[in-house]
Amino acid sequence: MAKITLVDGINMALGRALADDPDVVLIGEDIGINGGVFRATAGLQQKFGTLRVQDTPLAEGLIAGMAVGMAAQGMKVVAEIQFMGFLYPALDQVANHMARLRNRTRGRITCPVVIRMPHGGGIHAPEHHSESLEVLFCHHAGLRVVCPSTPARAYGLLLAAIREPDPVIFLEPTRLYRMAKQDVSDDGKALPLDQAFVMRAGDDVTIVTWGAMTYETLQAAEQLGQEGINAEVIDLTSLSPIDHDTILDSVAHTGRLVIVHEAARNAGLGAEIAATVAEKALYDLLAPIERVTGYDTVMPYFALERAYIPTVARIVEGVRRTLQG
Amino acid sequence: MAKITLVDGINMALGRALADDPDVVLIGEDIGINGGVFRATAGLQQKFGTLRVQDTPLAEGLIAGMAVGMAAQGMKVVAEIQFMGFLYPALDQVANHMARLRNRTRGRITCPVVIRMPHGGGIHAPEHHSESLEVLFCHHAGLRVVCPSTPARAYGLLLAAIREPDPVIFLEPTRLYRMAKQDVSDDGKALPLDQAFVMRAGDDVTIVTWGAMTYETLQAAEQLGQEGINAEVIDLTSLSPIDHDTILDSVAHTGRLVIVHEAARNAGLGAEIAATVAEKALYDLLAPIERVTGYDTVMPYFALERAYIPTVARIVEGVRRTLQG
Amino acid sequence: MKTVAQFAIAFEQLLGPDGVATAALPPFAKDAAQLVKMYRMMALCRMFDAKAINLQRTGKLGTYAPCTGHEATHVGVGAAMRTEDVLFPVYREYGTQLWRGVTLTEILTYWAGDESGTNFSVPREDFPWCVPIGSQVPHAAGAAMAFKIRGQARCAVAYVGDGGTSQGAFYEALNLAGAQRLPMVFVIVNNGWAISVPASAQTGAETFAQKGIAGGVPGVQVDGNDVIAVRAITEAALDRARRGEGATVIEAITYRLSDHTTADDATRYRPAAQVAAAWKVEPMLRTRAYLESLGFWNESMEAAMRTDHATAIDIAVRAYQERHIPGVEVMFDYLFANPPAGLAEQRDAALHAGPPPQAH
Amino acid sequence: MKTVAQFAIAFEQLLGPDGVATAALPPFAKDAAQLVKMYRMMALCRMFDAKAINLQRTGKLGTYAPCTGHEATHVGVGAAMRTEDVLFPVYREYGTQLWRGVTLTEILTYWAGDESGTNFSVPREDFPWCVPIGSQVPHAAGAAMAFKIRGQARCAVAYVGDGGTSQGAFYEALNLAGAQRLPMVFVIVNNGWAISVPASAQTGAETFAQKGIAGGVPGVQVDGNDVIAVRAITEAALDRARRGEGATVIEAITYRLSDHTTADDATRYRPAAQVAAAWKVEPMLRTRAYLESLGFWNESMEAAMRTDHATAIDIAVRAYQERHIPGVEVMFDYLFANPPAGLAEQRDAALHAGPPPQAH
Ligand SMILES: Cc1ncc(C[n+]2csc(CCOP(=O)(O)OP(=O)(O)O)c2C)c(N)n1
Ligand SMILES: Cc1ncc(C[n+]2csc(CCOP(=O)(O)OP(=O)(O)O)c2C)c(N)n1
Ligand SMILES: [Mg+2]
Ligand SMILES: [Mg+2]
Repeated sequence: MAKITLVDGINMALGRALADDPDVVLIGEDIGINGGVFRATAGLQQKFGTLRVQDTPLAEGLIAGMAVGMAAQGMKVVAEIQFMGFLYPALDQVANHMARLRNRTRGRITCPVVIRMPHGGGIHAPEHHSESLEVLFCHHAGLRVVCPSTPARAYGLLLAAIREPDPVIFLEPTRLYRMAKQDVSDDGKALPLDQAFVMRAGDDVTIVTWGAMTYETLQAAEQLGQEGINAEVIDLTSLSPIDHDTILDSVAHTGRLVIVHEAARNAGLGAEIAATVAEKALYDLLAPIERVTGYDTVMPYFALERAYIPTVARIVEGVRRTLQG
Repeated sequence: MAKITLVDGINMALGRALADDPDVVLIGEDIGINGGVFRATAGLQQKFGTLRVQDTPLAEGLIAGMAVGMAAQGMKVVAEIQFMGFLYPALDQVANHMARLRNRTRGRITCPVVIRMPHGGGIHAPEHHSESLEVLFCHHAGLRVVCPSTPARAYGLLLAAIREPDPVIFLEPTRLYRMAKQDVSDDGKALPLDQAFVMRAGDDVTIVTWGAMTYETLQAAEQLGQEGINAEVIDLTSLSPIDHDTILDSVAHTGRLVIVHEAARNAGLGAEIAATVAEKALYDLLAPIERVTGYDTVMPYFALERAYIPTVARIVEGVRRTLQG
Repeated sequence: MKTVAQFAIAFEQLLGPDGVATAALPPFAKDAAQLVKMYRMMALCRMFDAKAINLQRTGKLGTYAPCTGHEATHVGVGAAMRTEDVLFPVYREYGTQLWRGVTLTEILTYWAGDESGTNFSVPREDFPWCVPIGSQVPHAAGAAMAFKIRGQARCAVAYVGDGGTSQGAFYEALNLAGAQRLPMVFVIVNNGWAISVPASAQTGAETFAQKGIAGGVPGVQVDGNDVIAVRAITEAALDRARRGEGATVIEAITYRLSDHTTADDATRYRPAAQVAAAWKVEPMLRTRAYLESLGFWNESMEAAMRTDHATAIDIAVRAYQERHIPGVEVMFDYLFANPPAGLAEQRDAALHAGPPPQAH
Repeated sequence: MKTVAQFAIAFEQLLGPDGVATAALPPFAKDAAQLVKMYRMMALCRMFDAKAINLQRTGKLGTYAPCTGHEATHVGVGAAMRTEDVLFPVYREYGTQLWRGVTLTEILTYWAGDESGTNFSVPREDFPWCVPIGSQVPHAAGAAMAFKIRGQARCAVAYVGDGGTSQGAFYEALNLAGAQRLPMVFVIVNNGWAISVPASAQTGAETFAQKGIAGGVPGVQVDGNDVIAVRAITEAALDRARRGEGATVIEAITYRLSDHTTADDATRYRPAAQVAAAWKVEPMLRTRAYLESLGFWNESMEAAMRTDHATAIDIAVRAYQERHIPGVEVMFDYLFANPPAGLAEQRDAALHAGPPPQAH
């Protein structure tokens, strides 16, 4: 077993899927000889050829649309959108066709497609490279949305996503691509979809987060721990469907809930988590729910991106408010 | 003063805006000689000519994109998207440019654009004609989202939207176009944006809704009234920003909250309302919050659309649950 | 300045409006069986259209998109395709779909707002009707890509209207087809109108066929009211694609003789004279005249066919009206192969709420 | 089959790689002042590029998109435009922007991740850099539509790359420009590459100029390393547009001599030989050779210019480094003319949280 990064985990899963199943095809921009701008597909075209690891023309709408047609023919398409801000032209195909064809045709035509894309900021990139737009996908029935926060989960969940007979949006935390390091063996084992992971057990407060924010959240939890405040940290991982049971169990135990996400607050996914708890576990709550999120502004150019992304200090403050509440 | 329908109110406001301000231009598909598939622009091209009331080529992305360029030149563009399911190709321009140009250029270039589109189902139309996708816009900073439920508000709020120096998404409840009738005078008076309207006062429970659901909700309130249950009904109207104060005041008074919307429940706008109350008014709540919404499915073809759209009975049940709670 | 590239667009017509050959005809145009089969299918489309419109007017069907005027294009394309090819229709190309095995009952069921109408028992791989204009074209390119990757000698046929060519999706797929020499055919049905917008306002291009040039794909115009020419041109394009020589754009010039849909009133926006002129060159007349000139058809055969079709349509309508009406649970049962746990709760709630109430 | 439409694409070059005229030259090509101004601007771009890359390498600037190799195209277009025209750039067309009044300091500020760099003091109506590829082209069409509606004799100039032409947005705007005879010019900068994807893989079209045909817009190819030809062709297109005769597509053939951006490593995907060959035909050499052949330029003028430019760049860099750094409140202060009430609460929270922490 080798210590690998999250992007290595992605690359390993893609290589494994291509080797295991001749119907798996990768499409995207600069994923071929260039190996992707984050190197997620490095070496794969050399190994599997230009048809199975294909550079497309520069058009995200086309990428999603051709994926539908290929998938309808039984190919398992793994498409890459180079940065999350570029997903918009693909959304028509994702929402109006990919998510609907199985239902529309009563199961006759299906869309086993995985759409991978970086998620979130923190790498000093230009505008549109640092967005957190998960909720645009989560609101649409017929899609699964996954966001792993460790190399092992990136590997296991990407394999699961590729093997799933329906479309899966796979969000890769940009600033974790090279940060997180972990022992991961290329054993071809998929991890279960639709499940949240408890990263840290605690009794005093539940913190739900996902993606890169998991790291700031764990740091905040450590800091609070030194003051004797024990936070339970849940990495949501499956953004749609949401594993509400894991959250409700935790809140039943802690009585306090803080939700941390990088996306804008207004109509962000945190709202769905808070709303569900307010519906199903109101009487478990000892204090108002807190959301620590990106602001309701445009993601700023990178000079200020760290002022937008929730910090350890803001998370700690949010937790403190629930403890006073 | 004449009794007019909601679509008449739209038509009257558009005519007034075109007459008042030479910079106002209407663009869209079939809005010219055909007067729009719902007749919202009937007679306007005949009156204002083919340049100011313009049929575009069949491309929603183009409509939004050219609107940006026209608005940057100081024109006030009112664009029509024929049905809400066709908004997706426009979203890249709306989210990445319309909503951002003022901020991106520090106020140098602005986008005074109104994008009108029908919202919701109930008219036995084909697939993609009956969607409720407001949350896709609400999550984006830099946009306002408005959804009037009466002819007078359609008139006054559309005028306000056109006069607003920033982009406004204007959602028109499809099944109310011809249903609601009201005295409205063409006085050129705009109504205030960013405000909710209390449609019915009550002490026992607060029901927040918007668009066409306002009618089923008011019927439910009447029915409950006969049993001595007095529901306060709030027509949110401004979907972004949300007028949280009006909701919080009402909940402080009633202690119970039911949110009714036609859109899918998961990550719908109802979640944001529930989350905000669970944060700011937890201790006012005497019972768990209820959401009565569309299901987390694709909007079905019209044979089943009425099984998807919340009914008076489902709303009444939802209220009852909060009263037991 | 030196010229670096040159292009030409040709127009094909084999039968004039009077049914007299205007050029040398292909072998199949002398084959009674094939000609009669095509004509009969065109007539079925025309008769079915009238029935469907009548059902809609009498509240027995939802909004319907008629095909009257398009029969030659739709049947010509259908006759040119092979079973193993895959069709990506828009919403009014019944002639092609019926030729390939879609049933009248399935068509009616779809327009009744019931998804089960799209679950064709034959042809299983053809795409259903596509409402978001232009969005079906990339699907065809994707299928063609799958054929290429797998080395299958199959073709994808994408329909798009004159209005649909304004969508970026059409062009993006076209550009991919050219770049990758995909085995596909783009059939642009130029019927003069996109609801109320005339083709002349839709684009500044002199022809729709020339749009292919932008993607390095050859384009050709054909008289879309001439079923012989449409079939011949489409067969040639499909052969070319099967030989690995890439895609072709076919512009079929016809006319939408009906309203856009039963929800539309075309008299609002187009002159009666234009419609009257179009009726003079419509496809049924010339096809029948040609068949009769060969002695393959006559009045009694016509009468017999009309009775057959009327019966077939009645049977289909009865099957449609007596079909099983799905319950509310179908909203939930086809979303996922592996439904997320939470969905069951909503499904139960929907079942508890019961069947849909009547619209107010 | 009868031919119904014909098209041709021509290629224009006025100066060969050696700086010797290959065709009759326009009047401005004999005007010392104009030629020297263009050459000096090209040289400024080249020198600024080196400085910006150096600033990025030393951590004083964010990711930067170089323009080396594109100087003739960018300056030629800038010189052809009028002040009242409006530019819709992508992200590397500094030569055009500088010609129109954008400052080196504004360019650096933008690439430092500070929005205030896009608030050009001159030209106020030009659009800022546009990151989502292709999405700027409809903006230009919209501006051109505004000029048409208001009867203004102004033109919109949209840049798009070879890669950008694959986006539907490019084609949708092109189609509108053709349908409405809009006063605009599409400048397709074919520099051979879209990051790692060669132009040959981007499309099956023999030329990018021919993409105009799809919208009924004439297209022409020009040697993008020949500033005289680029300016002449662009002036002709702009005159035509101003005369109300509609849009033109110009394909400027050049080469991206640098990495795509400072975050890219082009050696991964393109052969050194290709780059070396491109250096032999790059724009600076031939322009200088031509100026010298006319006696408009010499070694000492070159040296003096380099000193001037070095000083100008140093001053600009200093101004950049000493500029006011905006506080967190700017995230909130430019979103709306009339900010929603709720935003103030978040603004206060952000101010309370204080300046951004360093990245880990
Ligand atoms: C993306 C999208 N926008 C708008 C519509 C509404 N609409 C339905 S059909 C139509 C016109 C289509 O014209 P054309 O492509 O020429 O096909 P035809 O109806 O003539 O066969 C329009 C605008 C739609 N279905 N999809
Ligand atoms: C919609 C979108 N998709 C992907 C990208 C990432 N990206 C940035 S530049 C580029 C290549 C652009 O190539 P081209 O249009 O030829 O312009 P050039 O860089 O050669 O000037 C890509 C894929 C983007 N910026 N926008
Ligand atoms: Mg048409
Ligand atoms: Mg390029």
